[in-house]
Amino acid sequence: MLLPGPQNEAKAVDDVMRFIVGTDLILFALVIGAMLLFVFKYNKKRHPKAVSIHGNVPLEIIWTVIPVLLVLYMFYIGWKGYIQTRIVPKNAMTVKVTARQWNWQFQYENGKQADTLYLPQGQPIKFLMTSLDVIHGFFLPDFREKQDVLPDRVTYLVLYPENLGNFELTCSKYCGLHHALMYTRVIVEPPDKFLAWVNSGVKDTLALPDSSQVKTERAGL
Amino acid sequence: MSEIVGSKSETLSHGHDVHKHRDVQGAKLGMWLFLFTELLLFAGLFLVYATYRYFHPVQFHNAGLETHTLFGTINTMVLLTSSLTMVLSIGAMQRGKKWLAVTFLAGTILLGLIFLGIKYFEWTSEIREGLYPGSPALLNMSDGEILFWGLYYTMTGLHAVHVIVGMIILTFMLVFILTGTINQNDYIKLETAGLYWHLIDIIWIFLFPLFYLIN
Amino acid sequence: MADVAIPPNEAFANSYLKNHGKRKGILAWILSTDHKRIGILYMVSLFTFFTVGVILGVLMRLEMLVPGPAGKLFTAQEYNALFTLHGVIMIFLFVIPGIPATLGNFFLPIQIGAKDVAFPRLNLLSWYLYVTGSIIIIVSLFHNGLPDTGWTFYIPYSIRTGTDVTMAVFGVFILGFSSILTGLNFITTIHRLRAPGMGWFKMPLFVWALYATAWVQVIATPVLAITLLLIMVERIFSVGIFDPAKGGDPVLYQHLFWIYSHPAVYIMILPPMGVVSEIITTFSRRTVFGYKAIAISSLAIAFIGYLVWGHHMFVAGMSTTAQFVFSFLTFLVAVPSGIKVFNWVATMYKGSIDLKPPFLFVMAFIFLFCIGGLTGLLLGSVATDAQLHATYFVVGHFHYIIFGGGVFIFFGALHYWLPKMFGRMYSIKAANWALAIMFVGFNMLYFPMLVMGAEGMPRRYFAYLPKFETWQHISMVGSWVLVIGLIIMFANLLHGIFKGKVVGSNPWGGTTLEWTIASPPPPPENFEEIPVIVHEPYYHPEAIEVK
Amino acid sequence: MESQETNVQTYSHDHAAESKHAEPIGYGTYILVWLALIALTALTAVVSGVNLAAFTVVVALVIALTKASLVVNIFMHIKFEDFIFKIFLSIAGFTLIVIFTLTFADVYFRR
Ligand code: HEA
Ligand code: HEA
Ligand code: CUA
Ligand SMILES: [Cu+2]
Repeated sequence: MLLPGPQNEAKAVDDVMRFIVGTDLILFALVIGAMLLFVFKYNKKRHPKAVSIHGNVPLEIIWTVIPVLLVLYMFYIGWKGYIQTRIVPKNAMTVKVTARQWNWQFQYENGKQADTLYLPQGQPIKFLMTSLDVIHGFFLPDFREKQDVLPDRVTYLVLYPENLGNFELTCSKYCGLHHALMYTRVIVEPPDKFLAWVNSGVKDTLALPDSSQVKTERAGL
Repeated sequence: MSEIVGSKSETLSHGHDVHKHRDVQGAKLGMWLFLFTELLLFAGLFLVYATYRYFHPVQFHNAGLETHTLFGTINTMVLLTSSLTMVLSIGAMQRGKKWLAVTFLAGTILLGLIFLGIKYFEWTSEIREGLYPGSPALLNMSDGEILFWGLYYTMTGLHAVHVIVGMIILTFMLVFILTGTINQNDYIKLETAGLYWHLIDIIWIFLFPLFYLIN
Repeated sequence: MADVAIPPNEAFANSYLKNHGKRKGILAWILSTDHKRIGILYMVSLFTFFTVGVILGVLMRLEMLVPGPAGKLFTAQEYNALFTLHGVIMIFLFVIPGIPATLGNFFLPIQIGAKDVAFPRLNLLSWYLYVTGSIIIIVSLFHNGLPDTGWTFYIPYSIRTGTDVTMAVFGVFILGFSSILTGLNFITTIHRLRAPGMGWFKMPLFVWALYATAWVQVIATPVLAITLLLIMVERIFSVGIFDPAKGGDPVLYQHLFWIYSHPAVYIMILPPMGVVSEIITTFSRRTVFGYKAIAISSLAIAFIGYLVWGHHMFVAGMSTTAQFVFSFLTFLVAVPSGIKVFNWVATMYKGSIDLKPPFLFVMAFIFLFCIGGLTGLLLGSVATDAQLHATYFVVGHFHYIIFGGGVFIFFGALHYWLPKMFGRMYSIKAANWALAIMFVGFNMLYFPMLVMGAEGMPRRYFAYLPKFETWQHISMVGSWVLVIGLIIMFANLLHGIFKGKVVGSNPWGGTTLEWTIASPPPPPENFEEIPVIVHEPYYHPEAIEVK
Repeated sequence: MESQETNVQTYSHDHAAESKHAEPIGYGTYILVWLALIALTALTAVVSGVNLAAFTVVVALVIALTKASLVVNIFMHIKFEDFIFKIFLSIAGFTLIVIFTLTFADVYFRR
C-alpha cells in the first residue's frame, strides 16, 4: 500500500505510518472480533435468556487508560517525525518557489529559473514559497511532504533528495479551474550534472554548499 | 409496561407541572441560549480584531486616532441610559403601572433612535473624509489601517443592525402592552426582549474602547 | 412484552397522521406545530436534497472513467461545481440537520415523556428557515454560474472567483440559524420538560446525545454565521478583512471556518451514536453496559471536539506551537469515541441478540465507523497528515465516518423507528439484502480512496494520473453497487410506510417511552397522562439482573 | 395558530406557579447602577487620554468588563436567577476563552 520510500523524511513518516496502521489493525481486529464473537455466541437461539450487566468500573478504567497511553505515544512519534522535517540545515541550498494559477516556477540562487524542479542528489534543499494569487499546495507525494503556499507570505519546506529519479510535484490545495493540471516533475540528478544545468545560460555560477556535515547534523537530532 | 406508571401531572410537586403552567424559566433559558449565539457571533469579529491588532499595533493606534471619541462617548451613554429605561419599564410592569411602563419603553426606543442618528452623523462625516471601504484614500494607506477601517464599519455596522432589530422587537412589545397581551401577570415577553436589548448594550460596551479609546 | 392495549385500527384512526385540527390538506402539515409532523416535514425535505447530493456523487465517480483531462464527461469547471454542491448539500442540507431535525424532533419529546418541544412555533420556524436556505442554495446554481469553491469556501479563492458564491454562502448562513434554533429548543426542552422522575441519569442515551449535539449547535454555529457573513461583506464591499492583497490573513479565515466546522462533524456523529445505544440494548434484550460512561463520553466528545479544529490546517502555515497543541488534542478526542465503542460491544456480551435489520445496521456502523475513526488518527498525527492532507485519503476518511457511520445509522434508525412512526412494517428480508449490497458497495467505493490517497492522489481533481486508473474504476463500480442497495432500501421503506403489515405498539420489545404509546402516536399530545419514571432506561424485566 | 393549550408558550393566568418575581427590584438600585455605568464611561474616556503605554488596553478592557458585569448581573438579573443560568453563562464564557487562546496559539507564535 505504501510507496517505496526513497528519501529520509519519507522513512520517518513511514515509520509513524506503520506504527499507527499496525495499532489500528490490532484495535480493529479486537473490536470487530469481539463483536462477531458475541453476536454468534449470544444469539437469541443459542442464548435465550439475557443477563443484564450494568457495568464494570475496572474495565472502564482499563479501556480508558490504555487508549490514552496509546494515543499519547502516537502523538509523540508523530510529532518527532514531523519536527525533523522542519529543521533547516545550515548548508541548505535555497530554491524559491512561486505558485500561480496554474503553474509552478522555481528560481535558484544564481537566478536560473525553470518550471521543472531539478535538484542535486544528496544536497539539502530549502524551498521558500509564495503565491501570486490564491492558496496553492506544494505536494511531493514520494517525499511525503506538503506545505501550503500562501499569497503575501513566505512558507518553507526542507527536502533531502537522496535518490536519483523522476518524481511528481502536484498542487494539493484547490485553486480553481485547472487545479488538477497544476502539475510538474521533480528530477533528482547527480550533483555535477545538476551544476552543469543550473549554470547554463546565467551570469552567476552556482556552486553547491558543502553537504558533508549534513549526515552528522541529522544524526545528532 | 409496569415500570411506567401513568399519573396526573397536577398531583406532582416542584416545577414539573410545566405542561399546565407557563414556563417562565424555560423562556428565559431559551433567550439566554440565543444571547450566547449573538455573543459568539460578535466573538468571531473580536477575534479577527485581536489578531489584526496584534499584527499591526502601530497602524491600529494611528487609525484609532481618527475616530470621533466624542460621538462614541455620547453614544455609549445614550445606550446605557436606554438600558436603564428598559429595566425601569419592566419594573413598572411588575408593579402593574401600565402607562409608566409604556413611557419608559417608548423612551428606550427613542434612545435607540438617537443612537442611530448619532451613528449616522458619525459615518457621514467619516465618509466625507474619504474613509470608507474601498475608497481611494483608504487604499493608499497601510494594510493595518485598511483593516482597522474595514473592521470598524463591519462591527459597528453589524451592531447597528442589531439595534434596529432590537427596536423593532421593542415596538412589538409596546403594542403588546397596549393591547394587554403583556400585563402584570404575564410580562415574560417584555423581560426576554429586555435581555436582548441589554445584550446589544454589552456588545457596544466592548466596541467602544476598541475603536474609540485604545489609541 | 405485552403490547399496550390499543388496537391498531383505533391507533390509525387517532394518529397524528390523520388528525390535524382545523386545517385541511397540505396546510395541516406546513402550518403544524406538532413536533411529530415537523419531524416528518424535515424528513421529506432532507431526503429530497439527499437524492440530489447522491446523484452528484455518482456523477463525480463517472468522471473518473478516463484518467487524463481529455475525453471527459464534464469539464473542469463543471466538476469543480459538482464537488462543491455535493459537499454543501451533503453537509449543510443533509447530515447537519440530519437525525436531530427529523428523528430527534419526532422522538425527543416522546422519549422524555413530554407533549412537545419547549418552543413549538420556533420549531416550525426552524423548518421554514431550513427550506428557505436550501432553496437559496439551489437557486444559486441557476444564477451566475455554479459556485466552485469546495464546501470550505477558502479565501482568497472564494472572493476572487466569478461564480455566485455570495448567494450560496447566504443560503448556508440561513441554514445556520435553523440549526441554532433547533439546538436551543432541544436544550430548553431537555432541561424543562422531562417527565416526573426522569433524572439526568434516567434519560435514554439518545436524549443525552441530542443534548450534547444541541450545545455544539448553539455554541459553534454562530462562528460559522459570522465567517460566512464576512465572505459576503468581502465580496460585496471588499473591505479587505481576509484579502491578503489588503493585509488580511487567509489563515485566520481558516481558523474561523474550522472553529465551526470541526465541531460540526460531531453534530453529525453524536446523534447516530445515541441511536446506536438505543438499538443495541433493544436487540440484545438487556440493559446497556456502562450507562454513565456512554452518557458522559457524549459530553466529552462535544467538549474536546471544540478544541481540535486546527488539525485541518496542519500544513496551512500555522505556527509550530499550534501544530503541536492541535495534534495533541486531536489524539485525545479519539478516546471518548473509543469508550463508546467498547461499551457498545460489551453490551452485546451475554445478551440475547436478535439479528433484526436495525441491529445489522449497527454492526455495519461499528465496522465502518472504526475504519473512519482509526484513519482519523493517521490524519491527526502531523507527520502523516503532511503526507495525507488534501488527498483521497481524507475523502475516504470522512466518507467512512460520515456516510458509513452517520448515514448508515440514519438508515438504521429509520428501520428501527419506522414501525412506530407509521404503524407498519417493511419487509425484513429486503432490508437485509439492501444492507448487504450497500455494505459491499460502500467498501468497494471508499476503500480504494484510502489506498489512492496514501499513494498521493490529491482531492478535488477532475483528472488523474494513469497509475490510479484501476483503483478509480473499482471505486466507480462500487458506487453503482451502492446505488442498487440504496434504491432497494428506499423502495422497501416506502413500501413499508404505505403498504406494510400493520404492527402493534412495540414490535421490537423496546423499553423507552416511545414504545408505550400507540403506533402511530396520537396527536398532538403523545401521552394521555404524563408518565412517571421509576426505572432507569433499558430495564428489561425478562433478563437476569446482575448487580 | 392551532390549538395551543398544550404548549408551554400558552400561559395561563395564574401567577402563583412562579414566585420568582414576588419582590421586584427597586427603581433605586437600577438608577444607582446606571450612575455607576455612566461614571465608568466617563472614567474610561478620561483615562484613555493618559498615556499608560502597554496598560491602556488592559485598563480599558477591565473597565469594559466591569460595566458588562454590572449590566449582566443587575439589569439582566443573573444575580437573582437560578444556578443553572450561571452554569450556562460560564459555558459561553469558557467557549470564548477557548476560541481566543487556541487561535492565539497560532497567531502569537507565528514568525
Ligand atoms: C462525522 C464526521 C466526522 C467525524 C466523527 C470525524 C472524526 C475524526 N476525525 Fe475527521 N473529518 C471529517 C469528518 C469527521 N471526522 C471531515 C468531513 C473531514 C474533511 C473536511 C474537509 O477538508 O473537507 C475530516 C478531516 C479530518 C482531518 C483533517 C485531514 C486533513 O485535511 O488533513 C483530521 C486530522 O486530524 C481528522 C481527524 C479525525 C479524528 C481523530 C476523529 C476522531 O473523532 C475519531 C474517533 C474514533 C475512533 C478512533 C474509532 C473508534 C475507537 C476505537 C476503535 C477505540 C480505539 C482507539 C484508540 C486507542 C485511539 N479528520
Ligand atoms: C453526508 C455526506 C456525504 C455522503 C453521503 C456522500 C456520498 C457520496 N460521495 Fe461525497 N463528499 C462529501 C460528503 C458526502 N458524500 C463531502 C463533504 C465532500 C467534500 C466536498 C469538497 O471537496 O468540497 C465529498 C466529496 C466527494 C468526492 C471527492 C471529490 C474530489 O475531491 O475530487 C467524491 C468522489 O468521488 C465523492 C463521492 C461520493 C459518492 C459516490 C457518494 C455516494 O455514496 C452516494 C451513493 C448513494 C447513492 C448513489 C444513492 C442513490 C439512491 C437513490 C437515487 C435513491 C434515492 C431514493 C429515494 C429518496 C426514494 N464525494
Ligand atoms: Cu494550485 Cu491547486
Ligand atoms: Cu476535524
